Amino acid sequence: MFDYQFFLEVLIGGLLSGIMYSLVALGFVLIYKTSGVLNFAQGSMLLFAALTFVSLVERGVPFWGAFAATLGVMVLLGVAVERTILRPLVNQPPITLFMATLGLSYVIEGVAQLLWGTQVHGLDLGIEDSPFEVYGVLISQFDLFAAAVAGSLVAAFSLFFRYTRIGLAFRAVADDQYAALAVGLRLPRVWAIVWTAAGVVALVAGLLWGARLGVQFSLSLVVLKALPVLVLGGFDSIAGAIVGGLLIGAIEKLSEVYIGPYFGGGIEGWAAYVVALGFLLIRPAGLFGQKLVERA
Amino acid sequence: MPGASALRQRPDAVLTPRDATAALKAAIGTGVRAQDPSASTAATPVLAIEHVSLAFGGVTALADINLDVWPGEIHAVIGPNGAGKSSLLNVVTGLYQPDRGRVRHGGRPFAHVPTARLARLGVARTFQNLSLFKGLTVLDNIVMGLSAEVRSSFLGQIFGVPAAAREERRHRAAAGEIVEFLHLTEVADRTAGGLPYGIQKRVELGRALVAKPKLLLLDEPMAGMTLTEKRELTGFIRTARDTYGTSIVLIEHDIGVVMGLSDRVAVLDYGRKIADGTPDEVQADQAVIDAYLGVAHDVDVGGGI
Amino acid sequence: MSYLKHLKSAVIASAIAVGFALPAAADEQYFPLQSYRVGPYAAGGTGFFGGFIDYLNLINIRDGGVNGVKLTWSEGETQYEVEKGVEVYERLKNNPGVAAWNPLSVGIAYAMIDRITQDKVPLITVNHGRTDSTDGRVFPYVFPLLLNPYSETSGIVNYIAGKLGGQDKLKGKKIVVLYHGSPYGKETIPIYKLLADKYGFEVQQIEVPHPGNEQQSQWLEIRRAKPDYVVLRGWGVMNPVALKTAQKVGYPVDHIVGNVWSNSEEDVIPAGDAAKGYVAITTQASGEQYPVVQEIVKTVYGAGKGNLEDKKRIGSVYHNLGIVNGILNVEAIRIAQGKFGHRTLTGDEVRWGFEHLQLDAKRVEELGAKGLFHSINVTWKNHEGDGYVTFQQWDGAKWNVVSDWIAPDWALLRPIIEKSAAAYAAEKGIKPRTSEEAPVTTN
Amino acid sequence: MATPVRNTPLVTPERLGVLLLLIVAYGVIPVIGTGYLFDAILTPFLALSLAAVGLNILTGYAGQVSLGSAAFLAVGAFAAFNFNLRVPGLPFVVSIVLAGLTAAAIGIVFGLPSLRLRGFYLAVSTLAAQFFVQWALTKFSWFSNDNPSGVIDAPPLTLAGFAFTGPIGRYLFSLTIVVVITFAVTRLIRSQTGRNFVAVRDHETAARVIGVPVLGTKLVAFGISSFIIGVAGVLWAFAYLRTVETGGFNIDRSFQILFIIIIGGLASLRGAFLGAAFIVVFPLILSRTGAALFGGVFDSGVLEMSQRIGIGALIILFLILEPRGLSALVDRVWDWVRPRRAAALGGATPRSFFIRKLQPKGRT
Repeated sequence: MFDYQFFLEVLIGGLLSGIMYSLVALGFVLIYKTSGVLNFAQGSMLLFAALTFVSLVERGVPFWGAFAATLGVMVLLGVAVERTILRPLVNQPPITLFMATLGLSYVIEGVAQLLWGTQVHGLDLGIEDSPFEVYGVLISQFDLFAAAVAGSLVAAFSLFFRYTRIGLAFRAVADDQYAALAVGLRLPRVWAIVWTAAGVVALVAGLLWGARLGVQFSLSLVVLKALPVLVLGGFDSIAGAIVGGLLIGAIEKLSEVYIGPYFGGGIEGWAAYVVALGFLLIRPAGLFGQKLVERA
Repeated sequence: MPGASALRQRPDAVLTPRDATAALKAAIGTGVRAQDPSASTAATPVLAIEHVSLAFGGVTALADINLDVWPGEIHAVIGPNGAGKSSLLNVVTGLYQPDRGRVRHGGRPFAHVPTARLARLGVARTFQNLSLFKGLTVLDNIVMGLSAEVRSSFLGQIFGVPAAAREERRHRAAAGEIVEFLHLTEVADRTAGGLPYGIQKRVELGRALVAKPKLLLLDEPMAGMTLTEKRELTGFIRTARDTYGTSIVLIEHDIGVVMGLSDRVAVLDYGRKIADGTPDEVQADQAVIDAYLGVAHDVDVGGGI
Repeated sequence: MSYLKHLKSAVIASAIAVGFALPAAADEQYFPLQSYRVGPYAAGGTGFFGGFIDYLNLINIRDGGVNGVKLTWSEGETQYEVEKGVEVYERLKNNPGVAAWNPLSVGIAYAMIDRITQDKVPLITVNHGRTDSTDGRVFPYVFPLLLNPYSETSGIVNYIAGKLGGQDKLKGKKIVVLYHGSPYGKETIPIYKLLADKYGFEVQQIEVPHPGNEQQSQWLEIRRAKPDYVVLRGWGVMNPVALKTAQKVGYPVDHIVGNVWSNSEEDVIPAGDAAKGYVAITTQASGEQYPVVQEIVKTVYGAGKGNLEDKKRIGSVYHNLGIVNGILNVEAIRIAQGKFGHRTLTGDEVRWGFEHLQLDAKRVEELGAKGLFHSINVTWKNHEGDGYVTFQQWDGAKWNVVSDWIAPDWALLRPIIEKSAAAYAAEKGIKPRTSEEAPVTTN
Repeated sequence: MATPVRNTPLVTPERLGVLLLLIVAYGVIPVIGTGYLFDAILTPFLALSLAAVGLNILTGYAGQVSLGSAAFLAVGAFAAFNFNLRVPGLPFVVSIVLAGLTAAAIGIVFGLPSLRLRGFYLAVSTLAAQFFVQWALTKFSWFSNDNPSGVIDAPPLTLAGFAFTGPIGRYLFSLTIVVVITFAVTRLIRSQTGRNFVAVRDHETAARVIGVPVLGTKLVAFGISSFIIGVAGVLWAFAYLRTVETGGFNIDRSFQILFIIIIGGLASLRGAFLGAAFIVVFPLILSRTGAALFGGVFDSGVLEMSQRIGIGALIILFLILEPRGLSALVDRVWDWVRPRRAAALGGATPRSFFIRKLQPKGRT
């Protein structure tokens, strides 16, 4: 007898997890869209933001004060990255920039641990994490909250990019760097802003994930969860990140529960990649017709 | 000769819709290539484009195009930017699949030309933007033009079995001839990516020529060249045709070059063919003048080639 | 600028250090430390190596060394990376008077097995390492002291039996083992099956892929299975996430029993309130109330030589493990000195000490460690030492011991270990030792 | 023949240099080296160099980025272990070749997405190999001969009846394998297949039009690359570490190898060796100098973290100063010492994913 209630529970759990993946993926998308780089340092930015925040709170800074201060730090980081890394490497191929972000992740991790130590921290956002039941299906309150935050963040970014001058510049650059340059957009400024935005995403994702995992080094590993989302949804599509995240989350959980037992379990780690790849084989244009798939 | 049998099955009847031009074609064919022993196959076009249409998301790129290229002929395709010239070449080489119509290579009809088999069909092309293998030397680039004829496996190549070594020597020798022919000896061992634009264009021509194709498609070979370079390259193209008997489809903006070099000229405008004939005919065509040559005065005459 | 000042003092300090380091003191026993204070596992590394160094310092300051033989050490940072560990090994192994190696890293320990066997120096893998190295006949130089994974498994099952009211009560019960998707995590799968068959309980083993930061599906399965107990065989971030997710699916935390790598403050603090009531196995109790820890606080930290930067971590699980590890190393040297004389010993002599490392309850009390750990009884055949285990419960701020010292079912496990060791011996062409005095063969 | 076919003289500075290196590697180093040099520096250096040579074929020459190299190291190591264990009497060198072939087969399977994907999409897809292989090797204990701890141990190293033991033996064993494969690879990259790699990398469409079998070329690249990385895995596991678990072949290792070829120089065999030397030696130098200078002032944690920052910053600085890698740097120094040297062989500036996006005003 197929247990529909259980299926539903796994599905909903997967979707809610997926939103958390989307949140991490969003940081990648922002940077990829404008500079064509997979920012490997996104994970360490996430760690750095969460660690800074939690360390400030532990030193007695009130919640919003710490939030504002961390936000400031992330802005500084964004600007610094543009100045010291992107600008000198402006014409380099994507793979070089990718390696530079790998170097950047070393720097950020080192600075984070040097500043705040290597201890693990608990992070309590004050959200009750006890479950409630809807028709016998268990739903986590915290996950709902996280989904709401992720959703509003995406909405905020969409509005920002649609209705502000900077947003327009962002879309122009994403569309065509040459053209953007030709009409006199200042690429460095757009990049600085985008990195700052990615920093903000890192902060929010860092707090939500940090509340789940604790704030510790492994926080930077959550990027591995975002990568299949990017393959499926496209590196350059905000909508793709959201839908891809939901899909990957759901598929991952369902396959672990229903297919995993045939292999002895633990297939979550690669199942998401295989599904994303399988999907692209059938539909090479991806979810939202990303470029770069198939021939350029 | 993989195309030989296909040539024979090409029915002459297809020519009937345009008998008038057929006579002209024959004249050009014999005129230019009187001494060519293969002139007897002149009745079969090397390339025939039949009713080809192509649209990108509602925007028409090509509308019911017909075009025949005869052996030994230099057939130019001109038209304003966006007229569909490069799309036409991409259809001919199978990079695009036409929505309607067929392409015949040496008589064999294709709804979608198989790009991978192109070289074996005796077709070579150059690209509008440089398409050299920048990481290879000039000589190696030209050797690559013979890729379709490689038979040895990578193991044979690593271990240097006699057949592989012979093949490599043969291809290098063939490439060496082209290097000499195109006056590239000086730069033969230089990495292609670092050479001046004009020379890279010439290397690309060499890579296309080395396999002695029956049909050569040149997509704006002169773009961005200096006058001297253009003059040089024009000479090469003409000599190539005369030496190897290659038919050439030439897309070019420089009207002077086109009129001086081509046997026939087709004019595209908004995806339609509005004229096709000898340079003189085309220059006199009112539709062409309206659409394209209306501003004929500032056309670069290309130094009277 | 302060940096310049630092630089200046650094130059002076290093000049002094170099000057003093050159002439080696008369009798010294040296501990090369492959520590990790940076990287993903730095929290554990600073605690463990901090405790180890603190204890060595205590012996030096309080006793002037072991019978007059000074203890020295130097650190090489590995970041928990295997090749860095190997590099440190090769770099430090030629220092005079190497006593033993204590990497506290599975990967590094594995890469050293061949090397230390050739170099004839003991390798101490307290609470970790390869299980079959318990068989000292095949692995003469490897010592998985205190607890190997098999004993741990048996200890956990015995604890659960005790909670239920006796081993006969296990019958018909259901236990889920949630394990880390790595060789480490998988190691006990057959043992849980074996014990389930023996005691008649049902066991379901569920894998969490590394790193384990997502466990939604696993815990939904657990919720559906409705087990009486869940054993958490975790590692790193997997532990707090397990506790958090358990709370999310409404599984009672006091029915989760953690294994020896799921038992530290670092594993529960990130889980916050979700960890309150969680129970985990340990070989050494935590807390600073034990005399030896108090002495370290007074003597070592009092003299400003304490190794932990964060004093709050004194008495934490990793710190106390480091201290216990220090006790075991120092006592092995002391025992070996009893046979070979009060001087710098060779690695092989220290091995002899470890193979006679028998600390009964009385000796443990003399060492100021009563209640910190139970006892140890290493022999040339048994390199684990019949470690007793205890269980601690997290109250939201600290660990509290909630059980007696529990003995694993050694007799049941020994044949399995010997079988695996024999397979290794066959693969490598090693002839197992047949008696204590038999020469140690290295291939 | 008057054609400009490369008529390299028998003795070139390059060949002389390689010969000299070989003499030093075989004749001098074994005499003067210490155990530390062999076991901690040279053997891992050789294993990583070979892995980098393998990845360079795929990424540097054929232009397909892979983040799954560690998976193929693992496949090579575990396959060699099993062939050696389960086929009695099989010469060890045959085990190595079979291990390489196993890695090649799996590499081709995981290379299939390259027929559709490119750039970062492909790079991320190769992570599937990384996670799958690690999972499978852990999951099925058969691969590790049912060892309870999931580890495999090195069998005795023999080549052609000669047993290599001790630090020098293991070094010579690794050196011999690396030299043989590197020699084969130099031949490969100058062959038609090698040109096909570069052609596919530099202009896939043009390559297809010319008649290069694009799909086949990509899969051959994956196969050869995985073969070599698999053999490197044998060296890493058996000549260097000697007892390994799957955990050692994690994603960090994959990044390390990618990093080696980028820092060393894409599409340069010399770069693979320079990069590996940099990765193995440079952190040691940094850490030793740091400890010597500041050891008395800061505790080792602070020192190590500063070094991590230092390494990261240097990576970035290096990429800014010489994005084409150490190999290009050496060329530049060489040019400076001996001006007007003819341009180097092989691929200098890879295209598409690898080239600059906006054409700079300066040199290419």
